[in-house]
Amino acid sequence: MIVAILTISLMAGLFGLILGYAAIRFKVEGNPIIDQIDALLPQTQCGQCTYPGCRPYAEAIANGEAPINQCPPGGQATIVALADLLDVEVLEPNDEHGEHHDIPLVAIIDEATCIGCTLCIQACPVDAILGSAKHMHTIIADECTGCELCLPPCPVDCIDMVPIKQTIDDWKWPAPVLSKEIVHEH
Amino acid sequence: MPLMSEYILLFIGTVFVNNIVLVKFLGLCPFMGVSRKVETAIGMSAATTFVLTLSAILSYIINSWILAPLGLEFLRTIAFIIAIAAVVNLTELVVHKTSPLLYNVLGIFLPLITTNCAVLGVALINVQDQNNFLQSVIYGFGAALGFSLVLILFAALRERVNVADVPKPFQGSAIGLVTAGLMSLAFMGLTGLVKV
Amino acid sequence: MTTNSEITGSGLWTSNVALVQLLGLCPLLAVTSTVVNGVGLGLATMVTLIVSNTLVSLIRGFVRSEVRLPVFVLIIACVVTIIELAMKAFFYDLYLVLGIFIPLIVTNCAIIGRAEGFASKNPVGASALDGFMMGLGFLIVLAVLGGMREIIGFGTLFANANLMFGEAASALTIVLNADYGGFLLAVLPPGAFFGLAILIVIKNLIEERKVVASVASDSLPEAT
Amino acid sequence: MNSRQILLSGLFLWIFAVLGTGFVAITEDTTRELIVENERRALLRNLHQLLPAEALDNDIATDTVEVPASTLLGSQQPGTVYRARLNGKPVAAIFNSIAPNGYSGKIHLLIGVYVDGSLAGVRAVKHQETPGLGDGIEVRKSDWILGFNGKSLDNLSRSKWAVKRDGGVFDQLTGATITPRAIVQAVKKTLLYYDQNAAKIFD
Amino acid sequence: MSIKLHEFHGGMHTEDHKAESLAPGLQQATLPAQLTLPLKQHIGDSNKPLVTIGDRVLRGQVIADSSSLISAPIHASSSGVVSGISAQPIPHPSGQCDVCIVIDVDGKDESIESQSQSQSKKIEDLSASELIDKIHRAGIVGLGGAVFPAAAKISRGDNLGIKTLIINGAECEPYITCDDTLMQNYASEVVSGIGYLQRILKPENTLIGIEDNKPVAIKLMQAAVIESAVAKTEVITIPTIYPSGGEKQLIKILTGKEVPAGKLAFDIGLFCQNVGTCVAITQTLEQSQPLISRIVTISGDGIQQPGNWEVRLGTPISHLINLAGGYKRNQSESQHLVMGGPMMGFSLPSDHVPVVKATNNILVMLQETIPFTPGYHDECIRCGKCADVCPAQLLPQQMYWEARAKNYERSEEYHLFDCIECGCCAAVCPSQIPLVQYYRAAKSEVRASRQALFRSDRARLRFEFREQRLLLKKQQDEERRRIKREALQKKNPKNPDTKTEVDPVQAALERVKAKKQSQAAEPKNTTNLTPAQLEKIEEADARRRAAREQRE
Amino acid sequence: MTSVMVSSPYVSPSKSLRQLMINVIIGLIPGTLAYIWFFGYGVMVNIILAIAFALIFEAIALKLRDKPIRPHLTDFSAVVAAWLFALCLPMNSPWWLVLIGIGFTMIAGKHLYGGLGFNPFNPAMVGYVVLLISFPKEMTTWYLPEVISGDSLSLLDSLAYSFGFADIQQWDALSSATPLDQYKTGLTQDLAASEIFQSPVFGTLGGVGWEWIAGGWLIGGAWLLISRTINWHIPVAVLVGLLIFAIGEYISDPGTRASPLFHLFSGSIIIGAFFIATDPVTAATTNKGRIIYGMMIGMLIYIIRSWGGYPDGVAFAVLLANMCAPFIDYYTQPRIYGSQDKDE
Ligand SMILES: Cc1cc2nc3c(=O)[nH]c(=O)nc-3n(C[C@@H](O)[C@H](O)[C@H](O)COP(=O)(O)O)c2cc1C
Ligand SMILES: Cc1cc2nc3c(=O)[nH]c(=O)nc-3n(C[C@H](O)[C@H](O)[C@H](O)COP(=O)(O)O)c2cc1C
Ligand SMILES: Cc1cc2nc3c(=O)[nH]c(=O)nc-3n(C[C@H](O)[C@H](O)[C@H](O)COP(=O)(O)O)c2cc1C
Ligand SMILES: Cc1cc2nc3c(=O)[nH]c(=O)nc-3n(C[C@H](O)[C@H](O)[C@H](O)CO)c2cc1C
Ligand code: SF4
Ligand code: SF4
Ligand code: SF4
Ligand code: SF4
Ligand code: FES
Repeated sequence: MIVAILTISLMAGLFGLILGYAAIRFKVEGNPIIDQIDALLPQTQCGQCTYPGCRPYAEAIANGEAPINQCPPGGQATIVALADLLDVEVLEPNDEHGEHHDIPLVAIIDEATCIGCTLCIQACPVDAILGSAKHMHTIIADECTGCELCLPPCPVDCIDMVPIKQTIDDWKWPAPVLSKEIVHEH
Repeated sequence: MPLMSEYILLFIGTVFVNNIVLVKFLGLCPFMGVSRKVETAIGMSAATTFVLTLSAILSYIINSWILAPLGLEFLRTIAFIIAIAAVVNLTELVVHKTSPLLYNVLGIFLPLITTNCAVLGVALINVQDQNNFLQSVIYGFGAALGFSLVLILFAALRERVNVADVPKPFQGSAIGLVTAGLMSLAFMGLTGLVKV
Repeated sequence: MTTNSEITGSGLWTSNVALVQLLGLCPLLAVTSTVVNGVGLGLATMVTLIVSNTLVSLIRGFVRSEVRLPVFVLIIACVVTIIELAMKAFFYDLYLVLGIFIPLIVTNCAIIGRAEGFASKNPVGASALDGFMMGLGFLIVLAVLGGMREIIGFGTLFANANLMFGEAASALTIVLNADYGGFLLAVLPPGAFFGLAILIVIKNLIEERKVVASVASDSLPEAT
Repeated sequence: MNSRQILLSGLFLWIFAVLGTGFVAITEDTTRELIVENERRALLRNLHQLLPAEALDNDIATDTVEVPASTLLGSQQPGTVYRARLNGKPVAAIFNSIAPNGYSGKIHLLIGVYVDGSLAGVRAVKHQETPGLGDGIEVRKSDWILGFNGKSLDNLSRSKWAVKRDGGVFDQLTGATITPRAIVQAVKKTLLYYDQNAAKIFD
Repeated sequence: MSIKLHEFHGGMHTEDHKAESLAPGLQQATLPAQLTLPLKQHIGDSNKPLVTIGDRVLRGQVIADSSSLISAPIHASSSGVVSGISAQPIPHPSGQCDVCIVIDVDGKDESIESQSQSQSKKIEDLSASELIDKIHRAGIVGLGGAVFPAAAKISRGDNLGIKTLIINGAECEPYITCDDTLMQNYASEVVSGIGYLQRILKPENTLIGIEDNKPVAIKLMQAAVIESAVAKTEVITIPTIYPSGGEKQLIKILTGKEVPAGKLAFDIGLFCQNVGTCVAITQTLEQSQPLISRIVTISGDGIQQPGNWEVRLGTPISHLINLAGGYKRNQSESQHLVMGGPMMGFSLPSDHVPVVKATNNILVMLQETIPFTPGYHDECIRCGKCADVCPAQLLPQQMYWEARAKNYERSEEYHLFDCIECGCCAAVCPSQIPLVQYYRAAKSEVRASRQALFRSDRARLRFEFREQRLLLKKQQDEERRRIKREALQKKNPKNPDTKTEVDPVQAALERVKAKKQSQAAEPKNTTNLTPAQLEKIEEADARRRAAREQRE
Repeated sequence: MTSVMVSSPYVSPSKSLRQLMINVIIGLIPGTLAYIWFFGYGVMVNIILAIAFALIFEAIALKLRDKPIRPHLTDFSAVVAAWLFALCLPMNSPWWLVLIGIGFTMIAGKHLYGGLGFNPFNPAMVGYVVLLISFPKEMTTWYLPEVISGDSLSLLDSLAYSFGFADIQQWDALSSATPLDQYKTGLTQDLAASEIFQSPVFGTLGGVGWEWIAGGWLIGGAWLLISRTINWHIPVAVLVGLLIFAIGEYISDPGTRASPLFHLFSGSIIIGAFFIATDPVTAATTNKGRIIYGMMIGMLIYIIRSWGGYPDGVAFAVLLANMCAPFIDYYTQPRIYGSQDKDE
């Protein structure tokens, strides 16, 4: 019995020493996977995922704290990309966090109503709103991510979300759709 | 001393006929879990092959040089798992230090290997079958190659199946298991190739 | 704090070790050619889970993080070895049948997974319950799969019950149809995979039905 | 600081190793005898399938003799022969034989031979024959293997030691002739071996 | 002299159906009552209209242009009055509308070019860049199908150095005969166009590739080459196999070289231009006529009198259909209108769309000859017939598998973007899968996601920039508060250990910080704006002024 | 004018899926006739039963999966699969054997993966192998060709037999192992080839009757090639792969090894090479890949036959190669136009 304890405890002790040494000598800083996840998120910074922006969500995913299906702006495409990166199952989008719009929305300010309070400027995470105090504000449509964060602060409700204008250059070829009713005919 | 040809037969038998995954049923968790992409499967295979071979050697040494002489066979499981964890950890260290590139590829798989029963299983089977040193090494390496072979083929199959029109309730792990079942069905064709 | 019913639900159903997490597959597929084998291994695994979860939860306060995993592994290995010795002493025949898969409980990822993911963060009571429920969930799947394969493969149920309960239990064996030649596929390796696939599909179907039902009941108030 | 941490970790693990191994060792200590007894009983149960317990009174599990490798026993390794005695007189020997040419490889047999050279019984211990075909040699599956009981080289002429298809007296299993053929040959060879070495086996 | 011909992988033989439309010879289309000219008829940047409603325009007058290099101006193709600048149906697979200039034709067909010609130098004296400029101003685009602005292409080729000039007269698609007709009627113009290209590009040799199913055109072209003075130019008869007219395939046939994947022909010293483009160049340089008309084939089983017409751009297709005797069938459901050939064309939603620079062919198919059943196709059985015919040597079945599962990135790994959309794969697929549509959809999706990635990267930068700015602002505030506090403390005599001396390094650091903060504190994001954004701001300001005025 | 958008090209393909399957069925006819000629109506009963069951299973699966039934049933792929499956069975197999086998063929082999085109494993072989390992007794009891036994079942008897009305024992005299099985049995007994071939079941090339049947498959295979239903790569590679081993072994040890011709003309090599290995769905699709895939099958057949546990390895060889097909495809992608090697 003494031999047994001695043998195993010697082995374990040795192993513990190695591990302790390793823990200090080879500490890995940071987690590169976070950057990779962040790169796949749409950067709308809308917070619908319940995290304060895309990067915190990326961190949560990397730490295994959040499932990959909480980003409505990213939609299914983002879930697939994340699943691919992390080698996990593809999930259905979680509707509780919001709806995915196929055509992205942008905010537009009704210039006649705007009182120039700058509250929306402070809310916009990507500096897409131009203007200064007491002057009407304008949204740079190209920069607006459609996060809707500027809507609540506006005291006069002058901001609307509209779908991005589609041009012929944005047009997408539709993929063939299969339906079950059609009967083979030639 | 067994003949050379017996070693070769042992090797072929271990890789193909008594495949560690499909026939012996060991290492199934990584087989099911890390087979969604061929690339990751290859990474996992490489890491497992290294660790499995090394731990087969180490466990042989521990068993026949330490445990058997001291009459401590009942501590085999504990001693082996400690050794395996150490091998995994050391591998991680060495790879991390010497080749960051390789570490990038293998790094995330290494910790998973400790809980791969193929590793402990091979060590225990070696003892059970009373394999000598060379046999232990060949068995360990063969089992690892067998694991890698089916893992990579399975991953390639799953990549194809994943884009197939699989009925809803079967999507995901169920169809993966069916595929694995059909693979083991195919592997049954090799029974009897190496007579034991 | 997780409630007891949540722990129960997740162990038996939502995070079932075998059906959802797909862990512990090796014993699951390897020893389930009969119910008795399945139950035997399931019990051993369950005991291991309960004991290791309890121990891990007990020491969770003062384990150093860098040796956390090795300590867990060590604890589990010791528990398993003790169980192995006990089985050898008291259920020697069953031990012979299950063979190598008893020591391999050590590498059942579910056990270390629970130690890491649950027991190291929760109090003893909850951890023990979690171990029990996870183990029970695993045990049930082992038993059901074993039953399925045994019935289809051999046409019997509870064959070899004497291995676990002594000679008196031989009478438990049910022969469903003496003429049944057996469908060998079920007891061969491919059958194990197919069997588990079928169980997972059944679970998926039940879930699907639940979703449909909940959607239906959600929409009900609006309709009225 | 660094080395202190390392030492601490090592110490911690060490303590757990000591505790854990302690428990295991205690368990081992308490179960050791039971386990040895179990192993012995399992062996005896196998042997008693061939020889009824009342036919012998010695400790057959330990009354063994090592025999050198012999093609007649189908093995390249030295084998163990168990000896049964009643009142000190030899009753039977039980051989570990191998039929090398089964359908899917070796078939390990336990063959009991009475001192007079007749068969006490044959059991297939380990084999890989096709389930559903060749596995009829297991007593669990069919009675086929009981057909050897009582046969000997004396009461059956050598040419009759074959399956019926080859002109012998032993049934073949439906659809599987190779397996029985292999076993019949192995049993016959074991009897030959006994014939030649009976004296050596019982000293 | 003669050169060795090479083969490209795959390809297929099709029934050519060319005789029907060739028989009547080239006919002149009458002027329609209205011309509809889309603002953008080329690959590249959009044009802006230069006229307003009510303006009278003359034939050849530039009515829309852009400052971008990769663009081609639009000219009025006859005289008349601009009656609308608005979204009109255009020939586009989406069936959508785009901004067009509509001209009510007055029938006088007055030309604008008379004054300008007198001022210009003789063509012989023009430098290469002047020639290119003229080609650019004439609005010439590649007429082989890609409608890439010719001037941009030529000047790029000129910069890179061209060894071999390849003239594409293959016209490999079934039904289409416009290039054949063109070569039969304008052989000498083709050759003099080649002469101008040679003057600019100075190639070592010139190869004119024509499929062997056009014997008349080959003979006439050979004669024209001999007659004219162009040097080292050869008409090469190539076997009839679709898609020999694809630029890369033609290059392989004629030179044995392959354009490296992801590169363009002139990267390996080759330059490919369609015969029609050559004629357009000749007409511009010699007759000062910009690109206002082209030859269009009207063909198909559903049209009364197939043939080739020389048509003013902007002419409604219904007008052409009437010229060709109208449809064979009355119900529109039983036939199918296609612009382009049967292999690469696209369906038109109606015949109320204009002829544009890209219109080489109008095909009226009978509905029953359309192979695809919408909503159903058999599944791919991986027979590999598609891979056998793919001229790009791709694995169409793999691209399809991935595209079908919406795994667009994997499709891309199978070189989706090397697919030239020739349609061979779909034409041989026993499961009748509309493969090309899957590829087109997949390409659209990949492009859209690239766009989204680009946007998200920019959003991240802006977000991080803002975070930093806010952080700095916070630090600055704290700093200010600290200084204030310290100042207070200094006044307080109870604290003797307050520093009086300022550490010079610290001071410098603070100055830098202060400077950064002052930058950050500036009204944000009005720096580094693109001209487009500035434009938008201006527009917004204008609207604001207007709004304020209205309110007051 | 054009109500629904369809994409180019607007030309009808030269061959439809249905035509392809019909070609395979036509190709199967000569060999099947020879088979029936030598082994009686049982073969035909098997085929008809298998096709009927297959269509029923297919229809049920399509219904459950909410797919259009008529176009899928009339693509005849189920008929081809069932036919090939039935040809693997011993003649006069009981109906439940056919039912179970076809069940696995159509469900596990095909529809679990999404039906035609998606299955990674050859459905017919899946069904056959499941039966072979589950019911080895039933699956290894074959009947002597009529020319040897001089007796055969009438159509009615075959039917009665199939549906269990006739007693099995009655026909036991006719039963025997296949020539390959006998050859293999002989090999395990360490008999020389010449001794093995004493048995009446062996003819000049392969087994009696089997040679003619193989000839029938060869004619059908030629038809598949001529009608461009299949490419030459796979059948040629299978035969080459087999012959490499067979000839090599025969030269080194002509005494105990059967001649390469025997290997070709007994068992299911020819039908395997032309009809089974060529199943487009489960084979490799690149030309280079097809050659590797075919060679692999050929070699595996020989390996399993000569050294493995099964007398004829075609089914297992095909399944093993199916398993590798995606991997082979992945690493044999052709060089695309304009690239120097495949990855650039
Ligand atoms: C899949 C398969 C498995 C077989 N397994 C066995 C076996 O386990 N034992 C055996 O003796 N023969 C086995 N055989 C071979 C017998 O079928 C062989 O034909 C028989 O042993 C000799 O034939 P007979 O009994 O009909 O004379 C097997 C054959 C096949 C095809
Ligand atoms: C600077 C430059 C850039 C070009 N870029 C493109 C391009 O992005 N896409 C394109 O189709 N053609 C481009 N071209 C035109 C090609 O050289 C070539 O004429 C055309 O792609 C042939 O298209 P086709 O074979 O599809 O008709 C470019 C030409 C120049 C001079
Ligand atoms: C499949 C395919 C077929 C083509 N066939 C022809 C053709 O027959 N004649 C032609 O001039 N251009 C054809 N093109 C376009 C050429 O690739 C190329 O764009 C053109 O010759 C360049 O000349 P351009 O810039 O003057 O149009 C084809 C393109 C593709 C992708
Ligand atoms: C040339 C050819 C060979 C075929 N061979 C088989 C075969 O061996 N087994 C089979 O189940 N189906 C075969 N089929 C039918 C069909 O492809 C098969 O059922 C699919 O695998 C079902 O998805 C074949 C079809 C063709 C065209
Ligand atoms: S929901 Fe998506 S876009 Fe919005 S903050 Fe979260 S990750 Fe970013
Ligand atoms: S303008 Fe509004 S919607 Fe657009 S990015 Fe800023 S806060 Fe979001
Ligand atoms: S359309 Fe694309 S994939 Fe199809 S044959 Fe043409 S180039 Fe190949
Ligand atoms: S031709 Fe059609 S069926 Fe054949 S491989 Fe290509 S896409 Fe699939
Ligand atoms: S139980 Fe997980 S790998 Fe074996």
